[in-house]
Amino acid sequence: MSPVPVPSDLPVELRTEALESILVEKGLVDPAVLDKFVKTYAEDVGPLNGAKVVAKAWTDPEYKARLMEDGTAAVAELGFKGPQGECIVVLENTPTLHHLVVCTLCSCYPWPVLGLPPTWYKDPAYRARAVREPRALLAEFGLELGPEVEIKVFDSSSEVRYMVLPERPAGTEGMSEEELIPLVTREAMTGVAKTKAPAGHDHDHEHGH
Amino acid sequence: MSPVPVPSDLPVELRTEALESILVEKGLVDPAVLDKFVKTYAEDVGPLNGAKVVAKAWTDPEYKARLMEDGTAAVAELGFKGPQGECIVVLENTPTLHHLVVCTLCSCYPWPVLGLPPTWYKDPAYRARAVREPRALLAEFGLELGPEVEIKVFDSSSEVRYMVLPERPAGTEGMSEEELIPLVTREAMTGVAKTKAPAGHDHDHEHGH
Amino acid sequence: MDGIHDMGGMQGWGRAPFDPTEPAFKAGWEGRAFAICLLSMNRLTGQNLDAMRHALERLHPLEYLRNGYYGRWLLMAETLLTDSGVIAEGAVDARARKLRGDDVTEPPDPVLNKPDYTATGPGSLRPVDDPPRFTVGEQVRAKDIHPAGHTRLPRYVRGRVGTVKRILPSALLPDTNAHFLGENPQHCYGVAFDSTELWGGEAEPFVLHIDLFDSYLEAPVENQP
Amino acid sequence: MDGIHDMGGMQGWGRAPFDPTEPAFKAGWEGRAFAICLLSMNRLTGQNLDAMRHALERLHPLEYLRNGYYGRWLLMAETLLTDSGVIAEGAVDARARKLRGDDVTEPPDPVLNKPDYTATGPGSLRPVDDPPRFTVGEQVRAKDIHPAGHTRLPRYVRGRVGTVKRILPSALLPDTNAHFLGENPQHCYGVAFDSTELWGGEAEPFVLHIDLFDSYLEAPVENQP
Repeated sequence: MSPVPVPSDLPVELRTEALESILVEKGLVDPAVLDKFVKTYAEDVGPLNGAKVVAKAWTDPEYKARLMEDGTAAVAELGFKGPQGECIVVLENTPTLHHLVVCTLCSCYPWPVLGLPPTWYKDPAYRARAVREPRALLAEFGLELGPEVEIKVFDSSSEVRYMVLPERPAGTEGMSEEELIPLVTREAMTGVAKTKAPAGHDHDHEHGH
Repeated sequence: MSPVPVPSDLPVELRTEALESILVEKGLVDPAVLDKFVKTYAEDVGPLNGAKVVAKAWTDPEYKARLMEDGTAAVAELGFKGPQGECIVVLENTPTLHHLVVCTLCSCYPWPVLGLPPTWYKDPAYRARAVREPRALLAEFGLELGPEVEIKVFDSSSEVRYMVLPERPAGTEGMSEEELIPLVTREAMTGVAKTKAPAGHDHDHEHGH
Repeated sequence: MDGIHDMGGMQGWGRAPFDPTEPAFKAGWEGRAFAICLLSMNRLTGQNLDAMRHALERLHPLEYLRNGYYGRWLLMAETLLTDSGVIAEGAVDARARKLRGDDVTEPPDPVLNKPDYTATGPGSLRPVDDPPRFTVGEQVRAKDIHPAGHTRLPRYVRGRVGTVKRILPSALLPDTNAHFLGENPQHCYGVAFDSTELWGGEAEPFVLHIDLFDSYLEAPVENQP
Repeated sequence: MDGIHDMGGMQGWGRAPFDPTEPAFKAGWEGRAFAICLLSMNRLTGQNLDAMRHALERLHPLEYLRNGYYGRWLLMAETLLTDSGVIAEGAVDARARKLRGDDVTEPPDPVLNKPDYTATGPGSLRPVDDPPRFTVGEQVRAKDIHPAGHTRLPRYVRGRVGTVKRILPSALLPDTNAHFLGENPQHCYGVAFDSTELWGGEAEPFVLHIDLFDSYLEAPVENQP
């Protein structure tokens, strides 16, 4: 293998432009194809996909059973597949069991359902601390879990990709699948947050939380 | 403890000037005292001290015996003491035993005899590799050691400071203590080089090395 | 290799930055670097996903950290393209200087040097004929080894004893595939470790689950005197 | 703590830069940062050498690496001065911006907060009445622990079995002294580890010697089931 690139003080923006310029000049890369890749991951593949999966699982017990049995097949039913989605395993949160997903060695993430990983997921602080002090880390994200809640942290070290099925929040019993989708965040599906009922639906909140 | 300083994009030169400016303004620091510290370690405390110790040990067997028995006391005989020299232990190289000194956890170094550590000693590459692949590291410094040479690597993890007593090179039998001093380098006293006889004195070299 | 990428449990990073509203790409160059990387893998260099991850790991730690995730990706693309002889060493720096108006001579094109490698199938899942060596509920020890090349066995679990919780789909072994030394399909296990086994008795209570390939594991008794 | 400073055995750093002619300080600011640091330790902050090393360890890894050794030292001085309430958080950045002509409001002076600490003697050597627990030639195991604060027990020897080669002068324990929790004087041992014990059977042949305090060590049998 050749030596790795020497540290350079040239700005990363300029170096990116330079690499694209070389590859385009060689006829190896079509800028329009790059545009399309960027657009796909900036606009089309994102956590809305996962939110649809979660809302369906909350409202359709048979779908939920299929999702827990074979995540890959169940998300493909909704049309979600592609790179970083070869084998998707869904982890169900309950009032006494909380799952947290991390990739300590790089930043593996289930792209077809959650899109590209957010900055916090890729940050060394998250990668390092999730497997050492998850409670302290979650508290910094605003999620305080009591001692009665068991925490399972999943380090994504193989090509299996993990997605969290959050608890359906109290107060959403009357809501439809469509109405539930916007409640489900990327954070909840990675395990750094819970899903919350919209204002006025949250019974816990109404009764003095 | 307070949070550590937040990463800053201000140039380090400017931040150094800023810190000095604050401390001088508060009357806590006298720039002339800083000047004196800088001058002392830039000009007075350096590897010439250690070279004097080595040359004396090579030419005075009784001094060498005292140096190996109590390095701290023996280097103090020549007037060398001070910070980072509380307990100095000398390690003698032989044709079949080579010592290499490192500090993996910071950059501890025997200041009174060798001065401040050089860049390579403080570099992560040296700190990390000396305790894992010393032969490969030494080869990059130009020192190839045969399999018959045992390597002992000393990681300076306490306040003990290690200094290597290099082998006296062949061909220097007729040289005086004074003449030997310039042959002894910082590198040889840390274990990344051997001492060499000056051109015309090196028998190994003359006979086709 | 025991590089900066293997940061599970490493301390001193402070807080993770959290902005729930951030876009996929926070600057234009991030998207370009991402897209160039995707193309640079199989299509342009003939390399694979594991070689790509290993290219990340080989970056100098300062470069790994300096420009964040997409900064790493840009250098990963450059590494793969250089390794395969698609672009010359130093070509990106030279072109960047040229773009900003410096008078530079760009290096000549190198000789194409793609790895002699064809995947036996899509993705990483591969059948294995033999049954799994370990069963669900069995205790296993992650081997206490220090592979010189790519591995997905992080330092923080090495030498630790855990329990097999799932048999995952068998897959090619990243350790050999990254270096084009064969796909070497293996069983893969979801293994659970108690936090105190990893970090000592003072650790926060939790269970760590990690996917480990068959050759990363041994029976707990094997390594004992 | 398991920070970036604990880099023994870490890979990916490339070659060490070697220039036998380099001066003690390669730029003016390096000498100033060095001198300010020396003054910042006992004299200005009431802190000690171990707290100083721990201030280095607490730097964000990117800051630890970005400006080299004296870059670290500058931030170490700033950390100690801030911890002891000699300068305000953000004071250096504000002053730097002011020096370059920005219109900034500097933070008000903080309340002095020096540690309640007086060394029982000069330097670190301290007598210990009891005889050393281990003797030269005895096998010992470096404890497999992960202290949250300062320690001089690096990760790469933890859990490994070595042989006591020297009884070194007894000294205060950095682990407690750095946090002003007492000097806790202990015996210190020069312990030798075979390279294969540290890095596995493929390791280069050599012997690693390291100085370990009494509380870092246990009899090898203790930790076995």
